[in-house]
Amino acid sequence: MDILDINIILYSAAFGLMLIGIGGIVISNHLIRIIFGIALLEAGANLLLLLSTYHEGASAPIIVDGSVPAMMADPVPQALVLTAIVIGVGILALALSLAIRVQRAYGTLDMREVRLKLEQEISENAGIEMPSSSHAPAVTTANSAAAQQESGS
Amino acid sequence: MTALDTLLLISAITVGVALLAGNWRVGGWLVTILYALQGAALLMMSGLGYSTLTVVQSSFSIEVLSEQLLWRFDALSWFFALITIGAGLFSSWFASGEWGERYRDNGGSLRLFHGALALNVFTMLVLLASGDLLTLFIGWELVSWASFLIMALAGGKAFGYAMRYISYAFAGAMALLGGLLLIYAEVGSFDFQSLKEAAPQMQASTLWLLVVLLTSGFGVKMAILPFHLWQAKAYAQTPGPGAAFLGAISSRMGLFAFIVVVVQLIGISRLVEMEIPFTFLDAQDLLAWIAVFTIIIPTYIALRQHDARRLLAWHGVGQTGYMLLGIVIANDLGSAGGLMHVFNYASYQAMLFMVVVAVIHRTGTSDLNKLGGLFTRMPLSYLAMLIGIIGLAGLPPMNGFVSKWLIYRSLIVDGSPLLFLGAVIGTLGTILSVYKLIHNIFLGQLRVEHVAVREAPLSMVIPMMALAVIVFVTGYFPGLVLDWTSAVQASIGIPVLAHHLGGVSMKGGLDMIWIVSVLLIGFGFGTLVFFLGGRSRRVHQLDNYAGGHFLTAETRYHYSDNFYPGLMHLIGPWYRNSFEWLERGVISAVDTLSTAMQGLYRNAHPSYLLLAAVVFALSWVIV
Amino acid sequence: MHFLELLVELLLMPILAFVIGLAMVLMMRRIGARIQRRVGPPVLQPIYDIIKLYSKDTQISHGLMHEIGIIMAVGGYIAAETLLPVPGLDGLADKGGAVTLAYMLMIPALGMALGVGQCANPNGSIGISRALTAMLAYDIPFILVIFGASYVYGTTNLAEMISIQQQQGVSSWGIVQMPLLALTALLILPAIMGKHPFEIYVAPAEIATGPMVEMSGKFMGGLFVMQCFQLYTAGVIFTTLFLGGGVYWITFLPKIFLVVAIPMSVAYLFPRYRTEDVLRLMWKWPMLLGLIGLAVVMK
Amino acid sequence: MNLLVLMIALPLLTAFLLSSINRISTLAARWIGPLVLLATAVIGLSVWPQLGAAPLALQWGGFQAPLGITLYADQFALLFALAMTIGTLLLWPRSAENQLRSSSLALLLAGTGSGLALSGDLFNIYVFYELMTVVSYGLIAGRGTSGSFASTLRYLVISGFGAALALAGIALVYQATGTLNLAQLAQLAPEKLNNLQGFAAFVLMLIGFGVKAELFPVNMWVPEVYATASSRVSALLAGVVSKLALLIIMRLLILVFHQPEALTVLLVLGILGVASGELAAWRARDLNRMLAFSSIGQLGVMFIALSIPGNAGIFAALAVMVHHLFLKPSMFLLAERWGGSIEKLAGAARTSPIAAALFVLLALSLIGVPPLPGFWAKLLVIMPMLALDQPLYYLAVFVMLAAASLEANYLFRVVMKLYDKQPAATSHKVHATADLATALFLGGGLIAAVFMLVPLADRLDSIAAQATDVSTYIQTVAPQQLQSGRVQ
Repeated sequence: MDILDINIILYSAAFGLMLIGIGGIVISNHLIRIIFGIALLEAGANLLLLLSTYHEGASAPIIVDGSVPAMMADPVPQALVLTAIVIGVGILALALSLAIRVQRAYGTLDMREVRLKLEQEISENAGIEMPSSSHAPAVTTANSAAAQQESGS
Repeated sequence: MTALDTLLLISAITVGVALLAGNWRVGGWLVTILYALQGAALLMMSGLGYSTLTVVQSSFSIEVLSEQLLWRFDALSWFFALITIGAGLFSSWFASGEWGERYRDNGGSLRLFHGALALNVFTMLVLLASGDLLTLFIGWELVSWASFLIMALAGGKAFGYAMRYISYAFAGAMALLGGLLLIYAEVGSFDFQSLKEAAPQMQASTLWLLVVLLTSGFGVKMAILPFHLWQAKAYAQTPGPGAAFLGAISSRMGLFAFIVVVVQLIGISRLVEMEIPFTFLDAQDLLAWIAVFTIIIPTYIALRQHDARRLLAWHGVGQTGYMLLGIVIANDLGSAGGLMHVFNYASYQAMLFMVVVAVIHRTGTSDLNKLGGLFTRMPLSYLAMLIGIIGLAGLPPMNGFVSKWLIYRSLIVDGSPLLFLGAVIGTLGTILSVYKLIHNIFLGQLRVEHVAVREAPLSMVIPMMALAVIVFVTGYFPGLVLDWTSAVQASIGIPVLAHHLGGVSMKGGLDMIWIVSVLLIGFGFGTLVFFLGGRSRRVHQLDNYAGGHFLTAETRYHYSDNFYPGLMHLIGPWYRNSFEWLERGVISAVDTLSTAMQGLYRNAHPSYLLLAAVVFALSWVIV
Repeated sequence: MHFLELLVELLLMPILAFVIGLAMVLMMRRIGARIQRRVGPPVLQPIYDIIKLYSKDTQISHGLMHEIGIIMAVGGYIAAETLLPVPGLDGLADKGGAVTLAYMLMIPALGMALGVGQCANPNGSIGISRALTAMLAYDIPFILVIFGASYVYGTTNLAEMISIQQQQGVSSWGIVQMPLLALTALLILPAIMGKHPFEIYVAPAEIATGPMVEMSGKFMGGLFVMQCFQLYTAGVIFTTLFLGGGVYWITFLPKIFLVVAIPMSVAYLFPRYRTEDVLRLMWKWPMLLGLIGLAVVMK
Repeated sequence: MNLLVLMIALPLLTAFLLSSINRISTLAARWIGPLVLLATAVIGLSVWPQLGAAPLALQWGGFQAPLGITLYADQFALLFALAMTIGTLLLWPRSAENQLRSSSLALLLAGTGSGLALSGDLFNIYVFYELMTVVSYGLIAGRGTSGSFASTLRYLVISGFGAALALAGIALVYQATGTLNLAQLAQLAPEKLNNLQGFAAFVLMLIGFGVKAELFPVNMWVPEVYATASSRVSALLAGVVSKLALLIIMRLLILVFHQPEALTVLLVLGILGVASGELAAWRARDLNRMLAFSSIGQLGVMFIALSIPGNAGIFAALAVMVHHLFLKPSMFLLAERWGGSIEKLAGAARTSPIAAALFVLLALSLIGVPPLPGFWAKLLVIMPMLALDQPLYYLAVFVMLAAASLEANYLFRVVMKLYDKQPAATSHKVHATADLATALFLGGGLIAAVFMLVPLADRLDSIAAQATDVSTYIQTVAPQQLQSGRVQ
């Protein structure tokens, strides 16, 4: 296995992860799936960071009683990834707690409905009527219609 | 402390005094005296008007962003400053009398009015004194915001019109800023002189862009054709003498800037070389035709108005066409005619507006269909309006005739019959609508409710009469004004008009002293012939023959509505106000665009955009 | 031309104009009568009318402006006559040219309009609005004619026009150089004189004689005097622009009488036009002819 | 010299100690925050003149350059650090209920903000940026209404996404050059990052850090967040925090990425930002959302200014940023009481004349009416663009001028409503004195700028010049020649 294949596989893995993450955010309307998407995206980015200085067969840069290993891996990205993962965790925790609050407030996790309700709320407390274009037919799925009656009643 | 500094200083003090003392009883008179002081300071520089002095520098100049901003007066700015301060003096004199008390009684804040008027005069003087393109723009912005302030004073409907004005004015100012900075990019500095030298070498494409930007920027303020919709309504709604001031001078600032930049720096000769492809027109012809249409269309719109102030305001738009036509035909007759028309028009437009305001002051309405027969009650106002309309129509004894004659004579010399025809159609339209104005207000049957009307108060009549005297005297001796215009022509670099006190000395010239005196002698003979007959007996207005039907007291037959049925029957269908439709089109385009953008921010899934950006970035790496 | 001589001229020209005008009015009424196969008025009839009107003892006036209006009408024409050069008397021709004359002719119209306005009679006001519309109608081709003439002769000074036409003989007469413009002028002559086909605003049958409804006594007399001046002025302008103007009285008089006679004799054959028809007619044929004439001249 | 570090450390320290102080005495807890900010501001100001001569580099923890984290402070960075601290001091959150939580969050924001401004290491910038984002989530969601949760969530989705992209960008940079220290990057960039990978890294980081700077594709969160958050928080976000994000992008542009395509990307996104922001604001019917859209437009102008190569671009961007720094917070403060629909504002000038007059002054300066500083800033941006004589820059000038006339239109529609003669049905709430005082202070700053225009312009010019010369940056951070970062 010459060095090229490993790199190709690893890099494509990193980009694959990132693309799946982005796809998750873009396509799905469900809140929790979006948060999963962010997590995957973070993982992909961290993997990319790690791969930036990856060398085949390099060992950890620890000098055991005076003997310097032949090929040492660069420790800096390792440290960076640590902090990046910590930050990622922080954000995801906050996102989940917010999702719970939104679900309790709006009774739904569908991003389109949340956006519609948010728009209604802003218009009410600003005292202006709903902008006409927001009733676009996009929100026509069955459950949203049910939610409409429920919130309308 | 040059003369220019004293002038600007007094003007600034006037603003302060007006804002502080406006509401006092004596406040109005104090401000009027200060205007007179400004006039005196201006006369100290009168050397400019008689081309003994060329430029008066101001000692105040700031250096910002590596640009030296300086202010100076030359013959052109002196001429315009004379009209501005004159108009300001008469308007504030008019406002400080009885009109002021009534304005204050029904809620208007006199302090704000005098302050706004003084601010207008001050900003106009700053604009007139601009020494380079950047100060020109700064002055320009200040003037447009000051006139916005005075237009928005009346509140209610005036807000809407002032709002419309400021959208036009600011869009024009942005076009102007684009043009000026384009010059800066081409020429490298804001100074007038460097543009003057660089203009001949500029290649046609940038010059075309430049001329279009500058003309549309100035055109918005001058209210020439495509941008004329805002002016009539906005001036008509400005409170009382404010309308007289704005009508007299405010939109001439556009003409001033046009003369400074396009005529003086770029030069009309350069305009002539700019051919419009596929047509035999060039830039100068284009401007001339815009001017001619600006004469015709607003005048015939004025013909249909039934509110006196709006009729006069629409004439304001029309008469600007004459000035532009005169200036654009850059031979000595035309430019002298254009410049003199600025002075003439300011004098009788201010007077006419004052008469209409006096009529409103007495009868409470300016609607031509609710007035009539006021001649017997307000003879002096009638006299002022008579002199005013003769001037506006451009008939011999008054100064309006001289400037129109100059423009016509220059068209004959220039040999362009169609422009001549357009200008004459405009004049005839003016005569018709001007007669409608005086007939509906002062002649015909006096209405029952106006029987108790008294003559306008003294504080209103005196400025009117003073203006009437000015109109007649400059008509009798046009040389007075022609001296100033020839000084301006010399400073701009256009051929100077050979003139004497009576008028123009050339083959087929004009000598107003003889013509007016012959007219007066003719009137003398006319009275002699008239008094050959017996003594005439005055009869009551109801005692007249109406085809067997007797006019009774309660149903007064005063013919005023749909005054020219024959004409209207023929040209009625031509009024399709296509410009309002154009304006509504632009507004709805911007409206749909902004709804689209709001939709983008609200529910379009943002991530599609992100996806596109990211796929783009990542693919670069793999490729 | 020292001062005293000029003063005499200024006095003489209006009087001459009045006398010739009276003769023209007589000729016009005689031609009208002949066409309608009747004898027509005696020679001095116009003078008798004017004297009768001025010597009436009850002169009804509707106010100061009514009187000033009539004075402006008569006085305006008296002043305008001094601008028209006649054989031997140049008057103020060099002080103001054809354009000034066109505007001077508007002062009497405005004076009469103001006077009628003061009469406070709705018929009068309707008549005036029609008169001003008619003025708008015929003035545009008239201006085209003036523009063409002053472009061809290079000056607006009427005296110089005459001298140019005299020096180069008949071949340089206006009618030879610009026939179409002459035809246009001939077409609009009745309108300038306010005579038959275009006199809707004064016709008694239409609206109780329009502007003249309240005029009686010396006021009507003033309008009669004005009518004389109108005919005279129209005739002299046409001859000055197109027929080489007057150098000797014996050639000048037949020319101006001929110029006035032709439209008169043709006019009585036509029905009276409504106001908008006057507009439509004037803006169609004379305008077209004038523009083509100008194009020919300006080429 | 390590006083500068205190600017970052002190606010962070008090933020965490706040709850314990609160247990001792609530009064102390209330006033400790502003006092600490005042102290940091004083420190910053004391260091300011000394930085005029030469910028200052601090190695944290004594590790020498490429390994350790360096703190680089020149007048450019300190200006924005000071802006952050003073801004938070002025816009101290006054929400009644959880005062403790919001003041600690504000302190955190100040600390991380000045840290971000001063840090000289790419990853360090990323960390502080993330910290600031999380703190802003806390501030926005702190309002407690369901609307604020939903808008914070939308904001979180977009900025989480942006953060990941920034990380990917940093990974690409590290892979190419092997170091993250800005000074060393500046040395290595010309030959290492001048290729496609460098450009991709720049685009990723631009979008990453652009989220907070309201860059066009990633500013979808702006209207909702500013409409639901309390106006003091939105003032802080729009006014000050967005400038810091812009500061990072400017650092990257000056030191690391010099490709011309980078500038064109900035220009295109700037034009789209201005066009979309102003057009959307034209139809907005409530004041908060109108100000949100107009802040997008204004930041679009800054991106256009940044896209001008060389010192002129940085100077123009700096001028517009400082002008916006004063203007937008005071407008948002006015929107505190006038936030609702514009129709209801009719006749509000009668109840609070000073606020209405201030709004007119701000509107005039925003659209660029001559004597006010807004005009000079706009002039600075347009003049070099026309000199560049490229079609895209002409388009940018046209869009900016058209946007200005749109701005004049909708801002003066609001002014007209304020001065309307017949007042609206509901009575208008009068501004809290603190809000009005801060707004007047900032407005006063604008008027002062009118008078001392020339010295201010020279000061900004010298700051921009100092920021753009890369060589002094490298010399101060690591005087001896840096060897390549990679450890073989």
